[in-house]
Amino acid sequence: MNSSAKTFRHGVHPPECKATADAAVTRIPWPDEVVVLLSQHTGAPAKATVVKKQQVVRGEVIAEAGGFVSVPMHAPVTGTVSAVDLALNPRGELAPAIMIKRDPDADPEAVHGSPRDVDGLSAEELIKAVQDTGVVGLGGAAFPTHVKMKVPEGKKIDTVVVNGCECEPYLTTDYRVMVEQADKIIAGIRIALRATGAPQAVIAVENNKPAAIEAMMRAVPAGAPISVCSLATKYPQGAEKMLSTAILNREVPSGGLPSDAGMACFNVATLAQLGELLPAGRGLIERVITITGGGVERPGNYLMPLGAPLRHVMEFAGIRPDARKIINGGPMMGASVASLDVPLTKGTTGLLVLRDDEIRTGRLEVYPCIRCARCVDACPVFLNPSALGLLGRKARYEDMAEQYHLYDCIECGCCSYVCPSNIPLVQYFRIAKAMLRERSASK
Amino acid sequence: MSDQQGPPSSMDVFLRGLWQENPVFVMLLGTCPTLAVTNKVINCFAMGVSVMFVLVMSGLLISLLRSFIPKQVRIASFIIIIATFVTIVDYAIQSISLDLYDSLGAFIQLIVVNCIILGRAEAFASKNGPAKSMLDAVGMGLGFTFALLCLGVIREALGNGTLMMDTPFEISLFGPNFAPWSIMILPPGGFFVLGLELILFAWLRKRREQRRAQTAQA
Amino acid sequence: MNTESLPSIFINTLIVNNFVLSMFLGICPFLGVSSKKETATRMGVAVTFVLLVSSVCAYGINIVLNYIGAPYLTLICYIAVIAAAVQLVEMVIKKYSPALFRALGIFLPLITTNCAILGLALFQTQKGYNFVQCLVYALGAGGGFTLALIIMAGMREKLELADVPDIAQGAAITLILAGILSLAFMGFAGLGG
Amino acid sequence: MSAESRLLEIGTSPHIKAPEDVRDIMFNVVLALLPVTAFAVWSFGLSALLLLAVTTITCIATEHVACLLAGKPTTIRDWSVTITGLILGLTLPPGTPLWMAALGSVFGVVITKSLFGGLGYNCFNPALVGRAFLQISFPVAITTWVPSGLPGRFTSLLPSTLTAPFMNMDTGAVGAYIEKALAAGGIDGWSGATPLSMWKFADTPEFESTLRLFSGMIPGSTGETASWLILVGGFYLIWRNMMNWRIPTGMLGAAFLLSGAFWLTDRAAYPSPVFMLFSGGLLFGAMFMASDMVASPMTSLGVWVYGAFIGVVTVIIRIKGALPEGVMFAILLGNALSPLINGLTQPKTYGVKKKGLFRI
Amino acid sequence: MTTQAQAAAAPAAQHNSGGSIPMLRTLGGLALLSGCLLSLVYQGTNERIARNFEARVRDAVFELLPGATQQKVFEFSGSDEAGKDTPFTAYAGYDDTGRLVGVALEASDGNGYGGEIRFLYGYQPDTQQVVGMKVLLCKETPGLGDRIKTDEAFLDNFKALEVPLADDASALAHPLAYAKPGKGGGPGQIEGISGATISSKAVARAMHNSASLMLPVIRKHLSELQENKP
Repeated sequence: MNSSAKTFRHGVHPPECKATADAAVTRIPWPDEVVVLLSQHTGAPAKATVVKKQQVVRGEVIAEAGGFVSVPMHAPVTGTVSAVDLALNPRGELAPAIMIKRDPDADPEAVHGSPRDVDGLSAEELIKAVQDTGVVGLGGAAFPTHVKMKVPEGKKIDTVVVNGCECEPYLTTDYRVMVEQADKIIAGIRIALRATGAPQAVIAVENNKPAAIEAMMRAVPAGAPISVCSLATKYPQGAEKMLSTAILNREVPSGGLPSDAGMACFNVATLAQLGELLPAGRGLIERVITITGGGVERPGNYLMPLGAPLRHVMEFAGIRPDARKIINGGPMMGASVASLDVPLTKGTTGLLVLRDDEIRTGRLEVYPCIRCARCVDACPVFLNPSALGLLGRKARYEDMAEQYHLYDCIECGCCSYVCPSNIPLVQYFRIAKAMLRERSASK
Repeated sequence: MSDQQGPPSSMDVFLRGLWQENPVFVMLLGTCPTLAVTNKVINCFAMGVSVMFVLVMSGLLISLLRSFIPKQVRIASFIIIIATFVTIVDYAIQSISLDLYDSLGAFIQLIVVNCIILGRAEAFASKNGPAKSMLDAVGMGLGFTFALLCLGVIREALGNGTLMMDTPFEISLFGPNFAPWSIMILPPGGFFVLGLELILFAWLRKRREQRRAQTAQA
Repeated sequence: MNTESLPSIFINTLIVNNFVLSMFLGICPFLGVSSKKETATRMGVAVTFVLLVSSVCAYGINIVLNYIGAPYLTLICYIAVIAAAVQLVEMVIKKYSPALFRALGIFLPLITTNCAILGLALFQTQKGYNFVQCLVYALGAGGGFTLALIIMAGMREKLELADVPDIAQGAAITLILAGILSLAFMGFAGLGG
Repeated sequence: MSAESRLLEIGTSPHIKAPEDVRDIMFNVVLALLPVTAFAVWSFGLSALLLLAVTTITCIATEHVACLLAGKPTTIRDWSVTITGLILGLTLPPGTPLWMAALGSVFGVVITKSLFGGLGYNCFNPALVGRAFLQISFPVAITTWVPSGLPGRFTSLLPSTLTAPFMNMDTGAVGAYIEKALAAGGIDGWSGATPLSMWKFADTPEFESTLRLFSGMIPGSTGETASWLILVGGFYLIWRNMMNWRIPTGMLGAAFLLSGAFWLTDRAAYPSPVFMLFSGGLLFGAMFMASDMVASPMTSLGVWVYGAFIGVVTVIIRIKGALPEGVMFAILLGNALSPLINGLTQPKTYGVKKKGLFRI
Repeated sequence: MTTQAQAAAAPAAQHNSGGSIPMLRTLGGLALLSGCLLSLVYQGTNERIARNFEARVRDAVFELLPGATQQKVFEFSGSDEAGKDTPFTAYAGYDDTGRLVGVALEASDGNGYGGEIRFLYGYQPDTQQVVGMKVLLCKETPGLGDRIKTDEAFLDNFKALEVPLADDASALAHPLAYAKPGKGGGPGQIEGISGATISSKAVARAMHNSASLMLPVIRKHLSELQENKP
């Protein structure tokens, strides 16, 4: 590790486990049916524009944006709409979705779209075009990208930060995208720079990915206001707030947005998609997902149509008998999968199938907090997780929010990861936030 | 009993100070002298008797004068009356034994601000007749003395290996070679013994309630 | 006449012979008002203030009583004058600084029956301190009281989150804490010179 | 489908965990104490062995019984109470009557730990409270020292070790025993004092040589003498990240600087800062007692303040106070202040302008 | 706690105007009554308290001067180290035949562990020895510092402590000083108690100060002491 590399204070060093780093992206077999959830992003759900039994072509718009903070949906496969109905979403709730039965006779690779001239668009038009692609933050947050590009009144973005950190263990999608699609990322950065009006862009990559750094450096055209910044390998380096500290040495104000710190932050996979889709006038219909973990037979980085059911993906990848847990996302912040019937969404970065020995590295017994302060030394936003946890245990949620800045918690999981007492700290914080939300709603 | 309806009987008035409403263990009044003088059993007796004397005399006087004292100057009057009797006790002890006086220190004079006395004056003597007030005062005084002794016996026995030291009735409990636990007669010992006794009483109360609940169920 | 030096008086009352932890004065407010740091601090300041006022009063009364030869009135005069002084202070504060009154006001009537106040008056007479010594003595006693109260409040706030067994909760555990604190303060023995 | 439902069990993130838990930390502290313990037994013989066994077993048994009474599962397996017992034994003089050692163990564990709800909730270090209790209760027994490496220490017990319960130890018999043993070994002259008390209470201060202080061949509490082994244990814990290195650093640094300042004013009256560091229990306290996580502050700045406070108070008590040794009381005071220190040293939360109150 | 008293005090703080005459009358009456009562009690007990104080000293004097059955109090004055004139009291003890057995003198030091330590010591002018010591006031730590009252080895220091005067009889021949436990034995050395150093040192200091002030004066007035029999 390069100690002089830029970084933030605190954080943790979980084992990296990036076994699939060298696996080139390949496409998985096509599923027979896809389930396109209408709310795969943060914000208002999209509104379906198709009806049952309607024929759709791959790439065609099947749902329009439900507002400014929303994006349209595009058909991931060519086929027939079999239903517009409720379906299970990854959170375990029933949510509106469009089910499409794939036409086995149609050419699966053919795609609908009409190219457009990017350079002729104004910033406003560009943002609208970005929305039309349906691209959202592919790093996992799934926040509509065009909303981030729209600079709020009275603020100025001076740096576009391109997030290629991929600090979560196991995941290698961003890494593969950087290695394989560096040119598309550069194209995406140009769009982002134009849309936000920022004078420069910084590509942030952790220093455990030298190949990605090299690929990006090579891709940056001479004279472009784009630089590559090598950051220390540390979790959660890829969180926006941490990037702001590491690269710009500025803090995003509590309760504020990155734009308050003069920064706009985009994931590399997001920009790669944007760089590809926007000039071609197409929509987001597929993404790269890492399937890995000790419990899977064919780990790798796969290109998958959105809406493919997890069961289909898992049948392809193969689950070993000693697998113990499936996680949607990375091991630090991802959610455990409760049903194999949920579909892939735009926010799915990876699927981990972990064995017991990967999850349970120590004894599981929960001890009382011994105030070892490891959580305090790990928390990247300088909270006191120990005190928050003790208060949470006694259900003193108001005190947590008022005196201990509960709402500044980014739920990165560092505190729970290091806690020698095995206290489910992040869980306490989520419960506290939920309870407070409920209380203020009932008032 | 507090949950009883109607005016309490004389016996209840007398008994409740001893246990149910014990000024020290239940109401946590007068903790300063309780902690300060209980390093010797004889001090407990002297302190207990002094407090009882002041309680009885001020209770008597206040209940006799209760209709003559205007409400506004009630507390001031009580304090004057109490301070008078405390001064009397102070001189009485000096004339009886200087050694005792030295070991009680300023805590005899500090009886003036002992919450038990002002509290009883306000809560009982100023509202009841002389006979009942005196009964209440004796009950409270005995309760206070009992509490002092509960601490004093333990602190002196462990802290000095004796009972009733510095009196003609001194009893050695462990023989001459006993190693005294000096901490018991020092300030921390007072805090620890009172704290542990409160825990003991809470445990006894809890166990009694559990038993009662069990018999009620059965 | 006492010739103890001022620093020695101060250190002795502040930590070595701390009013609460080794003299058992003011235990009631110590147990009652030490659950929150804010209230503990305010109470400490209020007590220190009243200690200073009553120390001055007691010094004056003692001179007068010695002059007229009536030592047997000491106690009555002290308690009466202290009560009156507290009342007066309360009224003055209320009139001239409502903010201060809001912060300290509720504690003032409670302080009259705090044995630390009367105790200070009695001890300073017993020790035969001169005027300046009395002031330092009052300051040290008030500081010591405040110190004990704030330390206690800090630990009690921490204890709120602990799993104290139910039979030990409340006054009992507070007394145990005070005992350990008193034990720790014994380490200061001899520092006052 | 049972395999699948097992696979689909809900769990919350993070799904991976650093492997160390409380038991590992505590066990490593026990490991770090072992060299010191072994040296204690080697240099003070059977009496020290019995003493350490009694404190450790009594502490474990007390905690076990307390858990049973509270209706909780026993917590003796987390090793924390073993540490308490070992440390208590290591801070007592080798000739301490066993009944006193057992009493101190019970007192420390019950008063400081069980009544507060067990591990993690105690405001003070239990071993220290037990030690302070004994120091105040039995000042003579707790300051009766024995020379290190006494001939015959493996074959016979000190006469005070088996004193009957509640009875006072016979200091005269201990003195006679030591003189006899020393004479048998061809040595005469025995001052009966630790280096610290030799300096403090002698008319003309006497300073033990640094080498002897360092090697541990001096009288003292069973575990505080061997500076080099304490350092080994301490560095092991720091290396394994099982202890906050700032605490001993702050404590020893502050003690060194303050005693150095005194020394520079009068080199004849005050001992050198090196003597201060290696005499008495300062080193042992810094490595194993002040660094107790439960009773020390949590913030980095707070930990510095806490360490420095203990170091300063130790030196002040040693130089100006009535007691020869101040480490124990200084650490107890540090423990008492740690909630307040925590409150005043809260780091600024990310993105928040004002510092908050860090109350716990 | 003080809740009750507080509740009681609160209404008193309100200044209801209900005619202040009865209030003043009551308070005045009570004050008068208590003043009278207390002055009576004071008169009644004053003498007895004074007698108690005397008896305390008298018993100590007899204890310190073996063989003494009668005593007489003398008031002298000497100059202390700063040259200030300091009055002191000497309690002379006589046996049945009226022979002067010795003089009991008072010594005190304010810097003990718990404050002031005051004690009496017996002095035999003819042998120039201190023959005993008895603590009158001691607030030292029980079990530690207060062993100056009971520790036999310590009290033995004063059983036959040589305190010769210098040749011109105006000062002590050698100072009285504290010595470490087990390291004493020299002239004028007072061996301390281990674990109670501060208290022992205070006693030694008090002893020295008192002796160097009073003993020369006693020598000067020796004949007066011997002749003025009780």
